[in-house]
Amino acid sequence: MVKVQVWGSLKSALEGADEVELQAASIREVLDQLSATYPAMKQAIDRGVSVSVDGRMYANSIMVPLKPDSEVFVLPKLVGG
Amino acid sequence: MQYHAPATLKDAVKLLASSKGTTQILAGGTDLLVRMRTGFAEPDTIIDIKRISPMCKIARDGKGFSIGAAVSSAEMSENAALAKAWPGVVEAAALIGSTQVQGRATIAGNLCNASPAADSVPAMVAAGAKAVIRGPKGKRKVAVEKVCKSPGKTILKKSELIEAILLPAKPARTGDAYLRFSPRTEMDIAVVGVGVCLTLDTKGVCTAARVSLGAVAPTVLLVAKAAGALIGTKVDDAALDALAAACSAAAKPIDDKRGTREFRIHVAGVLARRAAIIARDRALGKS
Amino acid sequence: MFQIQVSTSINGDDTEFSCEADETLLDVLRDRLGMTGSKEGCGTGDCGACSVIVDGRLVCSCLMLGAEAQGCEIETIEGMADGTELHPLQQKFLDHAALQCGVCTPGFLIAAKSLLERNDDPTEEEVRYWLAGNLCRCTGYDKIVRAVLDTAKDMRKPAKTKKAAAKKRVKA
Amino acid sequence: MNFQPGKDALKRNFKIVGTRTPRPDGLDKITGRARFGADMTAPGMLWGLILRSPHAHARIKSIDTSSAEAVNGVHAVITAKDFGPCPEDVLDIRENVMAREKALYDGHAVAAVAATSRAAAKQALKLIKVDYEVLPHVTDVDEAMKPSAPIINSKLFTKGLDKTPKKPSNIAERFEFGHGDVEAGLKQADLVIERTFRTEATHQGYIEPHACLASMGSDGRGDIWCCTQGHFMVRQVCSALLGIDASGLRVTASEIGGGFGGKTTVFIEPVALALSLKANHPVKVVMSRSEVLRASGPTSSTSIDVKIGMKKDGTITAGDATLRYQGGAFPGSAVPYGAMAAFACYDLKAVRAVGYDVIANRPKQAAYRAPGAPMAAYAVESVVDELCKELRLDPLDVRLKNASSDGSKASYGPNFDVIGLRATLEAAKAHPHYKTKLGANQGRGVACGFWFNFGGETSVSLNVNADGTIGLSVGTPDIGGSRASIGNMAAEELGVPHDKVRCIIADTASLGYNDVTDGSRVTFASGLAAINAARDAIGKMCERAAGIWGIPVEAVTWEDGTARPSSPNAGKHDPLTLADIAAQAGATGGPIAGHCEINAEGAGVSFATHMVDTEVDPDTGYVKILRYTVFQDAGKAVHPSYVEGQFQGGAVQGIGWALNEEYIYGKDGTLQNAGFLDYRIPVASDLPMIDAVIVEVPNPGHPYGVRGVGETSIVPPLAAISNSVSSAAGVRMTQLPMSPPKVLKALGRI
Repeated sequence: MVKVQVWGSLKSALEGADEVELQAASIREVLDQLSATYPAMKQAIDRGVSVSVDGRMYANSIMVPLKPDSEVFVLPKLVGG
Repeated sequence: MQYHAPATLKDAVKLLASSKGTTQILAGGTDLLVRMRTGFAEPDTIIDIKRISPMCKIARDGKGFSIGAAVSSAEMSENAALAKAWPGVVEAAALIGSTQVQGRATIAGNLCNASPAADSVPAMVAAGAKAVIRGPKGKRKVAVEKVCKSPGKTILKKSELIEAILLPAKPARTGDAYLRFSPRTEMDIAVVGVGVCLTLDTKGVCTAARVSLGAVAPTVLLVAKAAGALIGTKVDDAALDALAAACSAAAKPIDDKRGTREFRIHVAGVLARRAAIIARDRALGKS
Repeated sequence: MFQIQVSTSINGDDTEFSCEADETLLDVLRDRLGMTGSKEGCGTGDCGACSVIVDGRLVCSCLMLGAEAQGCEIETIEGMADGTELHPLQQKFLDHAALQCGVCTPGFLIAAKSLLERNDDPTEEEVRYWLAGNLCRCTGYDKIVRAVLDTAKDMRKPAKTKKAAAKKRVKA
Repeated sequence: MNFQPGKDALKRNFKIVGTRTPRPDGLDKITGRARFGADMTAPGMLWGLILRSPHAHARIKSIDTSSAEAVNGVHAVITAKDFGPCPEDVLDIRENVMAREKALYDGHAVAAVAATSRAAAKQALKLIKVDYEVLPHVTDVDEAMKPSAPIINSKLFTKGLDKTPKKPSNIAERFEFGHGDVEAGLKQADLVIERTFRTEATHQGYIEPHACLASMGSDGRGDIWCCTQGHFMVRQVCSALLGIDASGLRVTASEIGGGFGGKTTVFIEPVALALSLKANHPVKVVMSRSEVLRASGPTSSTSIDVKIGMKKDGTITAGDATLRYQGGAFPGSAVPYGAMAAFACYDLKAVRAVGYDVIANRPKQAAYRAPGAPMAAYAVESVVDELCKELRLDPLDVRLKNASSDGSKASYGPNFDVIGLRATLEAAKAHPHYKTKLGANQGRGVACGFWFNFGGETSVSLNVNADGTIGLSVGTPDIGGSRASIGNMAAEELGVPHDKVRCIIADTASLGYNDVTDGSRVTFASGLAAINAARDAIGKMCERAAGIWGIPVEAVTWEDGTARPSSPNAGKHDPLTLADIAAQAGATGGPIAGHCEINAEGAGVSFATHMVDTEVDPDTGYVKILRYTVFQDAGKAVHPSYVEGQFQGGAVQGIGWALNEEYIYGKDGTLQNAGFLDYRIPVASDLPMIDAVIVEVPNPGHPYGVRGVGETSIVPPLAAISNSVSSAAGVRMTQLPMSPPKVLKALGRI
């Protein structure tokens, strides 16, 4: 099972849970399941998010494969200057 | 817009009298062209005085100097005799804008722009400089401190222009200095400017002094009380404290984007003290 | 609005142009003569990117009317190299990475050339105060000042070794 | 074939990478031939000028352009009516490019004119009659958040709250990051300090104003030539705003005279295209400096509260920050990145950062180098500095004790990969600068900083020419010299001399999509793609060699630019250099090229420690920078001179931001200092040399270990300078810029 955390202000979208465990083999599956199970998450994901997998940041690559025990963190979409 | 570049002062005066609408004299142009670019000046006629050779010269006027209205501040810095005689005035002119600006800017133009924060004007006032104003009916000499009436306004009539700036002969044991405060070391406008000129007797007692403040009132100020604080003293710490207090008291500044009222009042005193020390050391021959 | 006929010399070439009375020398260079090496960063004499040398004097071409150029000798960045022979400052700016985006570089090169014509052994402070009229936002000025100081040192060497050094570096 | 982050080994010994090769594209820039935004002209070109609102906030009741259109020489006049419906994600850009119902800030574009001369265009602008109804305005971030503040966008309801409110607000969104129990952490501390900081809006300050030349046809096809940090972004946004196909618009990136994030969006490009379409002529639009300051994208002004608890031994027990950023008249300030970056340098058990994105009657903000992070670091590093002083602890030791390191949990959530913060702190501690004595009224300040860095979509194509030279096309505009570093990486990988590679910036019709040059991504991502493209070409050249020798391709290796049989049993064959293979390319199958089109992930973060000595004049409050040293992790410095240049440029922008730069709005809500005289960026005579120390902790996400360095260098200076001035002046400075009047007031002298 993959451990998924979201940034602070989205905790309410996960009905207050700090962390969620999901069965997912890629970033896409994580995002799809989050949108399906937590409606409030869908709006944030549609506006664009960045996802960190085991310490490495992915801007919008959704096909990135996950290890069974990967640590996934959903963050606002990163932009630079 | 019409552009003229007369070869003689006479032609310039005639043109000035006959031209219709607003007319601007062009010497260095480093103020005029900025005001034109930012829409604050739309002259109908421009009279460029840089082809009038006498106005491009620094000449001796008795023991003093006559600086033509078209002489740039860079040329002033490169004139060894002038720089040796009036270091304060030359340093003030060399603080205007940048190297590029000093390649064009003139102290006559700086005076006519009538900005309260003009760099060269306090130094000229302290030195007791006079402006030679030329018009259709001849010329008159006016003390520099009397030339500006209010921000952007001078006493020059429509048909008059400045022909030259006269610096008097400098008495023995006299030193002048100009300091300004600006957030940057260059390319800046004075938040406060102070010109000091003083004369010492053989025992080092101050016998004459002129102290002038910039950017602390609608026009550059000549502060008699500040001079009074120096005259009769050896320009020691007590005298310098009195000078600083007099300058702060005379300052009537505004709050604006460059500085606050309290800041200008305080720093006027600080710079007056420092400028007086430089002037004193120059008077004593310690450069 | 009749235009003013001006004849002047730019980088040694006799040049004729006509311009509006209120048109700046910078606008003439860029829009009428196609010499876009001088840049407009501010139009008010506060950035130095439009620096040129007029009759030996370093000035901002945005603070000068085209009409004032009558009979003058104007030097712009386009004339700094002598054919393929770069001015030592130009080569040093490349060697020292004294430019990043490069929009301020023409102004700096002209200003530094004017400095070295007057002072062949400037201190760091003299270089910094002379160049204070040229703004740069990319480099923090460090490598520009080092490049000017290094050029001054090279140019003070006896002529013979300088020529060889300049030739070798252009090929590198 | 592409590099697999974390799997493929890192190359450690290099021939070209890491050396200071002369810059291949420098000649044009030192001879004045390089063509920047405003240098392009076209036959039949018209001049475009934009009319801008003089009010801070006003309803536009009507615009009468009839007398403007009558001016001789005018060929087109446009207003918001000339911009039709567009996708939702560019609605704010459309409104910012040309005001619709309301003019939202001083300088907001309301109309534009194209004419045969600038004089005619200027005259026409004066004749456009706009009927404004002036409305109450607000420009300060804290004022804008008050319920009593005038509402700027009646359709804006605060996002990120548990319940979406009913009433509209100027607060666009709330963000929160962090973990652990902050209240409990604070209780364990021996000392807790809480401070509020304010910073003013600043501008990127690029010396080249925005400029473009557009040529648009009624057939939906057009060209635009402009200075931008991302010409593919310009194509995407402009085609969306004009309702044409992306393939219809070709965008060519001119040389760019600085951007720093301010040219990662569009301001005048859609206007030039719309004017060109209407006039059926090419149209050139160039911003004046005052337009750049009034109406391009400065960064936010901010108001930040920070509370930190620390034990006597220097351990930080908890950190709590509330950040309020105003991002101009539209949502989208960089407050989330500020909140994420605030405590990123510290490995904390209990940390919280709450950010509020607020709108105000100011120009729509754009990114400014590590957007949002410098202000957050200023607040956090100032409180850490004050705690160290109170507890008499060495500021570098305290930072080493609490520093984030490999695998530690970042304050914004994920665990860090391999990072170099400790290495920069140790380099700072060992440096002579930290041991030199200070004189009267002098102080030393240190601060750390970080930026995420970014990969992003990147396309590169590499062509092997018949004479053995390499044509390398990248799509990331080169601001600071990246053509040199990318070319050097390709040369290194191919094994050819660096001057055999010519790297150019291709236009949008010649190359696959590229994200904007931002996020310090170019040397990392375009470099990575160039290396992959080189490997792609090498693979093809090995195939050609195998064909020429009649052996299987697996038996061919590539070393130092030459194909060789991999072992004796593959037979005796004379090696074939790249040039040999290139010369026979036609005969052996056709032109040889390598490509790489990827979303480059695996960008490594870059940490830095800055150290600065200042002297404060107690009589005038003037601050003089005495000495400045930057210690930053570059992973692998591909071209050290340009890495140092990023360190020095970022530090000096930080110096300007800390000492003199600020947007000053009057009571009437208009900008008071829209020019380089009163918007004071540092000049050469204000500064010492900026010493740059490159630390190299390789990033496993890049074949050569490269990390982006462009943005981190602006994060620490605000705090480092404030800490230095605070110790020199003996009083904590909590407002930027530390202009002389503020310092003198803090000293109690006025």
